[in-house]
Amino acid sequence: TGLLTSLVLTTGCTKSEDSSDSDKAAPQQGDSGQQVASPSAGSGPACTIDAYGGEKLDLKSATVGFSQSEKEANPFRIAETASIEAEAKKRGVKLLTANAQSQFSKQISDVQDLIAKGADLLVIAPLNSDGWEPVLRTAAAKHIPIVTVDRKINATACKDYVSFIGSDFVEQGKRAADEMIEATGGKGDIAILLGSAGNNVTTERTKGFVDRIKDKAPGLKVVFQQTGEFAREKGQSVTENLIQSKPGIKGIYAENDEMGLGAVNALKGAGKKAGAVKIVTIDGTRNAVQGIVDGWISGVIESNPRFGPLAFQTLDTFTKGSEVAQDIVIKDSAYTEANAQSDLDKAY
Amino acid sequence: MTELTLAQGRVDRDRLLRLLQEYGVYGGVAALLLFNFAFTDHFVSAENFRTQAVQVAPVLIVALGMALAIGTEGVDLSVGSVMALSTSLLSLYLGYGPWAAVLVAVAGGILIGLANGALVAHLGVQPIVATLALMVAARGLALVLLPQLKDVRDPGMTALGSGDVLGVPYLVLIAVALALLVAFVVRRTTFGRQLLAIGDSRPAARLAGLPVRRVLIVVYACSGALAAVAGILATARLTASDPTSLGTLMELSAITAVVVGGTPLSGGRVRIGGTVAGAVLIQLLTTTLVKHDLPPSWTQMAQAVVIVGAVYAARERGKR
Amino acid sequence: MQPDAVRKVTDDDPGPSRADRFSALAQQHGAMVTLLVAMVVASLSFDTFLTGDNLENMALSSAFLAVVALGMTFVIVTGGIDLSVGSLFALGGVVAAWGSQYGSAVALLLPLAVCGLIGLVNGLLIARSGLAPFIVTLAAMLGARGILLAITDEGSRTYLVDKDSFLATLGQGSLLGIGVPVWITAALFVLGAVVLRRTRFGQYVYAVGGNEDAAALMGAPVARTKIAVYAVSGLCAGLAGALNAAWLLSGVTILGSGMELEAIAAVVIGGTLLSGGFGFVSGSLVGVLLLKVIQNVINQIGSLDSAYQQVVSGAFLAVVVVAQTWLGRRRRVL
Amino acid sequence: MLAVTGVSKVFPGVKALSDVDFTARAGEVHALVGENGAGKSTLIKVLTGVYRPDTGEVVHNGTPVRFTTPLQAQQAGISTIYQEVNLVPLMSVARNLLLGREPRGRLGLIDFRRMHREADEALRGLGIRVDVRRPLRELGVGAQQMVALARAVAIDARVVIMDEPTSSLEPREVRTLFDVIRMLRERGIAVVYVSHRMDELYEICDSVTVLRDGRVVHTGRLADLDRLRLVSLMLGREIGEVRSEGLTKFTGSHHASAEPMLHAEGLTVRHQLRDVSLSIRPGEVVGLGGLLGSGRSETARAVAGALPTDSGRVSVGGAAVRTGSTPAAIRAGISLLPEDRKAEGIVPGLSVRENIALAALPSLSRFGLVDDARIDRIVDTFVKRLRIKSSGPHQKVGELSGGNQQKVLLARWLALHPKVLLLDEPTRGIDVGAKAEVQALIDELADDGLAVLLISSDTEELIEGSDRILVLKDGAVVDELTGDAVTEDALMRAIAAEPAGSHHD
Ligand SMILES: Nc1ncnc2c1ncn2[C@@H]1O[C@H](COP(=O)(O)OP(=O)(O)OP(=O)(O)O)[C@@H](O)[C@H]1O
Ligand SMILES: Nc1ncnc2c1ncn2[C@@H]1O[C@H](COP(=O)(O)OP(=O)(O)OP(=O)(O)O)[C@@H](O)[C@H]1O
Ligand SMILES: [Mg+2]
Ligand SMILES: [Mg+2]
Repeated sequence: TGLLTSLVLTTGCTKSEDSSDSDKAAPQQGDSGQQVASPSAGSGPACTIDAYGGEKLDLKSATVGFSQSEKEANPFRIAETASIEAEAKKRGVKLLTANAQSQFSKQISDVQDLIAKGADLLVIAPLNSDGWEPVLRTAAAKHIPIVTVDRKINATACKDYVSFIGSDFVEQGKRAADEMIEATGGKGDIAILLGSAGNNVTTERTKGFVDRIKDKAPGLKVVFQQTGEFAREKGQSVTENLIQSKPGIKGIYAENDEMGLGAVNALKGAGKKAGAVKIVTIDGTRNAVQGIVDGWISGVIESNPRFGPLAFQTLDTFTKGSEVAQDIVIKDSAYTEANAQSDLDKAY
Repeated sequence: MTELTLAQGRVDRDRLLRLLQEYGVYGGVAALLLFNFAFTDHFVSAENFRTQAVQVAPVLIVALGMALAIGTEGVDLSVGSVMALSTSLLSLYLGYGPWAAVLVAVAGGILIGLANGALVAHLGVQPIVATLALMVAARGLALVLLPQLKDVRDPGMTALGSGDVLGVPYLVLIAVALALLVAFVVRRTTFGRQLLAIGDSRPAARLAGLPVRRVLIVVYACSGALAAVAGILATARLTASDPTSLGTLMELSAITAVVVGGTPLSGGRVRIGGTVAGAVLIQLLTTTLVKHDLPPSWTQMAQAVVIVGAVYAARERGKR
Repeated sequence: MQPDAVRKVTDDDPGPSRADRFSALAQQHGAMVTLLVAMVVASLSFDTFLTGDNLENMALSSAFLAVVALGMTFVIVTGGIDLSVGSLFALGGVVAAWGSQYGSAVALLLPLAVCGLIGLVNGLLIARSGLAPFIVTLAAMLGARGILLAITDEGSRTYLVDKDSFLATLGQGSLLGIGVPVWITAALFVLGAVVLRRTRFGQYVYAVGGNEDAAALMGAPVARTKIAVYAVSGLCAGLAGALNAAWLLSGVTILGSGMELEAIAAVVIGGTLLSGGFGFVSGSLVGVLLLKVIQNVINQIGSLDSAYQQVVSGAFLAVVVVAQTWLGRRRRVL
Repeated sequence: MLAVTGVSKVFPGVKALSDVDFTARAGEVHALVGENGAGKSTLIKVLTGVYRPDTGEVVHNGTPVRFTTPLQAQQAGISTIYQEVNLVPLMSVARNLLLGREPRGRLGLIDFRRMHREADEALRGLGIRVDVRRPLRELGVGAQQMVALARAVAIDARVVIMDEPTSSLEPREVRTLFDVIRMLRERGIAVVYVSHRMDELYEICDSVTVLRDGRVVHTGRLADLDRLRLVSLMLGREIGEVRSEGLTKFTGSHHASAEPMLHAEGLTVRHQLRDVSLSIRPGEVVGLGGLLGSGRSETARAVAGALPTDSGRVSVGGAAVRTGSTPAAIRAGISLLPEDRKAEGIVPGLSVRENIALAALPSLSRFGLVDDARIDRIVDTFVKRLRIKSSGPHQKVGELSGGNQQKVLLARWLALHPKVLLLDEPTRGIDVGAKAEVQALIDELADDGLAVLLISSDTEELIEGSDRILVLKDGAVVDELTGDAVTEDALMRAIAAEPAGSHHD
């Protein structure tokens, strides 16, 4: 431990490359928030506290538990947690947090720990859609309202949980396909950099993309699908192999920005020119949007992580006794050459 | 007469088995190369070989340190996390210029190695657990220092990652130089001999007056330093510091490379040539599977089969 | 908590001198002492720690890791190691969930068969071909994960367990307010303790771990013993996976990564020597609980940055292992 | 009863057995003798299924058998005590003794009470009293060997094979062992007995087979051979040659100078040593006598820094040596030849050459780089001087026969040019020829001015080799024999001054 402290102490005199960078990277809450794609709560099925069971309470005096699925180490998770924490602070709500570090078993016990610690309301960013039975049972027994963000859980809305707030991953895949079709002109060989195997984000983003390509642009052929595990390094090494064994590749669809940036690296390393291979990615991080500006990336579909305001608003409405929508699908924007420069500051 | 030829045949078979045991890895590498020559499009190109060499370099460097640790009948699970830590430190200190940052990063790796070594040598903690603890802690530390991915724009680092001499990338040159250095240390220095003796029989080495603790500490420090170097090179190649995912599962790849290369986990023996070949074998295998666009399920099963096959071929045959 | 059999058997060990006996006790119960201290500190610091709910949660969520660690204990006592348990745990769950459409019997037996078989293959390769356990089970870890991906469409399909099946009651039900998985785990530990300490097979396990050559020369069936422990480990992992699927009501595909290291850590914290020949089942249970308590305490603190969480658990692991080694040292060096 | 015909066994580089015929008959004690590396242990391992012969077959009760594991041999009624103690150190004495034959009670579970009683009885029958619940490793090597003996006898065996069982036994225990062997013979059991000690062979054996370089050179009744003839058969030399050399090679006394080279004072280790002091002058051989577990090895280890002491001082040539550190002791010129050669001596995976050079490495290298030429010279010298038999300097030491391993270890220490040499059972398991060489070497070294500490369970060797003998009991010096008092009688009396073995519970 002496070693650890000494190591930690050394950070006192660090000096990284460009200090201004850190200001830029700081999450910007200002413009943030999310917009609901289907704003009228009445259009979809709704939920009220009477239907769900439980009692009304005042959000201000309540304790909210937030279970994050992955380490706050990628821009998406950082922005997500920060947004929730900021909103809780703004509203003066007591927030308990737990982080499952990408281990599903840990997330289950995390949530149960949160309940045991006295959380009255839960916001969960699930690591996986299935396997929530134990948590749901405990929550149901105590009538604890649950809102899941960014990923849905496979259970009955308004019975097992109150509502889901997040993007439609299949839809994201479809929109990415549209971008790809536009960028490539609908013809040629393309590749997909998949996310981690066994992850339903991967599954849905692939499904949406592949379906849309089949429908709209039969001229595009997916000739290569390999996992880049949502990581830049893996995306880079897979792409390096890809461009050597399939030199004629026209486009690469990366299921998150990091892998897309890895692909950019690989293309640069192989001496390709910007724009020679069209890259479409999903997430909307600052680096990726900058990639559009620089000409390496053709389009980025946004997946907005700033769930804080919407989540707390939903909880507030719900606990007051009013009705909330079961599926709150948010409207994700997209970045293309047209708006990348101007919207760069909106990226996280 | 017949008996003679029989005996002859037997000896030949023995020799063949011995050859297989000694050089099985190289055979495996050759087989994979041949397969790719025959069935993989665009495989035979300088560019491709360069890519493969560059991709294997970090694993190889980590495996060199791992081979030393394994030679002492230990293991170092913390290498992947050390890579992450080194990338964090690198990024944090890049403001002082690339050399200073590299020094700090390597120093960080050495520190973790020293901690490993102290736990193992002075406190007698089993290497696998000691390094497991530091694996968890070092990764955490890396993330504390640098919570998220950060781009590296230093021209020196970029050059390190993508530059070359006469067409041979710096990364590959460094890896080769380190492999030669480690091989030299193992073969020709007192330290190397002592390391092997300690790995073979710790009590005997202790009674023979060898500086057991010092050797162990130096071994783990070397492993940490090499892992840190690998982390720096990986960072330079990626032109970004990514402490979350850099080096995850690296310990397993490195151990696999070492063991597939014919270094027994029971210590007392270190084969650097084999380790290099082992790393190359794993690299070629993944490349082959990626190039043929096989799904992850296949990739994992194929790796399992190849690992077992390689180790099976190189196994110590019974004395019976 | 300590099954009767364990207590009865362990007190046949004490050495003659008092100091010796003390260090023997310390090594056996060092983890237990640490656990108690940790629990006392935690319950003094957090008033939500020592509540029925919290304890029940901890017990239930430790149960699965505990079963895996039980199998691992057998392997480690023979001086081996099993890295495949995490993958087998996940595979067991998926296979159980898949099999549940054909009835609960299939759902229970199939994962046992599949994971037991993989364990058996591990054992055969290790015992008959003399390959290093580390590398064989590492390959099995990859292979089992590959199989899992293959049967779930590269991880995109999740099989569900019917809520009303017998399997589901195994996971969901409770007896005297304590979850069925906890009871099953307790029963398995009693069984494991009896097998390890009081059967001939158990003696062989210790002998093989203590000195393999000597065990062979003394006529112990070394190969069979080794094969058996890896099969047992596979069975335990498969069973734990199946129970976990019954608890979650689905065969979650992303489980189990890193579980092997957790299980190994638990076993070692419990006082079992990684070099083999010495160890006990009850210690592994304590080890698992200790890991759980640490995690729970971190959650009790509430808002610890995820990076710091890792530093803390790594440091804690180091401290426990050092303490354990230090306590056991006198006994070992002699 | 048990026989082999035409057996050959080749190890890489060595033909360990060639065309060997051997028969063990019921009710007969059959001696198997030969030099180190003659193939005795290999033959035994072939008999018991540890090794599979390349050619030839094993015949048991008239039918050819093929044991593939020791277990099968055991089940067929062949039990063996191997040369190196082969038990499980971490397990209790009782568990070791009864492994695989534990008494079982209800539900097939082991009945520990009965197990401990049975183990205790079995050991008491052999005249040893230990707490059978203690881990085996807490026993001395000799006591462990007795446990192995008890184990072998307890099995209802038809053939009992003993590979150098007495090498770590005390005279008292040797007598116990012989009683056991006689009892076995009366019961009509075939006993195969391997030993390098001539007296024992003539005392207990009926017939003999002599192996040399893996071949049988003689088989017949032992009484028909006299000692010289036997030795000459083993060594393959003429009788005259052997006679002129004599049987022990010690010359007797040395001229020691007055100032002690090694001085140790008040060495105390909890539970093991109490206030042991000793000093050795250059050119003097001091013997340590005592029963098993009397603390002789501990004394040597404490002096050599291998056993941390609670108190006590050690100095060499007047300069104090830091205790508890082997490197410090070695730097001061103290070398220890450890008792347990397999576990603490050799580095089995390294070559003969590297084993010899191991301790002297720092002085054989420049700037941390190994100087191969110098190593080769030194290794060459010692291989010649000690007549180390191996297929070459690059053979792994683990593959050498026991005696040759011991010589390699001696060479390792001599290469350091020590001032003080501590020899713990230096001739254990060494054949007559090599034994004589080692003994002559010890003499020679003393004459060269080395201070030598000699620990030996071979009373004759101890008496003849030492100028002075310290007698230990329960970790304390109880007597010192000097000058004319160094006789077997005096030693026995000193050891037996109090009833032996009464100090334990
Ligand atoms: N596993 C092995 N591998 C290679 N060579 C071996 C092996 N075991 C024994 N040998 C060789 O076989 C020969 C016979 O050895 P063995 O152990 O049978 O001798 P021995 O007669 O028992 O000698 P000692 O009296 O020293 O015990 C020796 O030359 C030895 O080096
Ligand atoms: N038969 C025994 N009964 C009880 N304890 C024993 C016995 N033999 C050895 N010990 C224990 O082991 C310790 C050291 O024994 P060890 O055999 O190393 O001594 P030693 O005098 O060097 O004998 P040797 O070298 O002849 O084997 C003793 O202090 C004693 O506590
Ligand atoms: Mg022998
Ligand atoms: Mg002794």
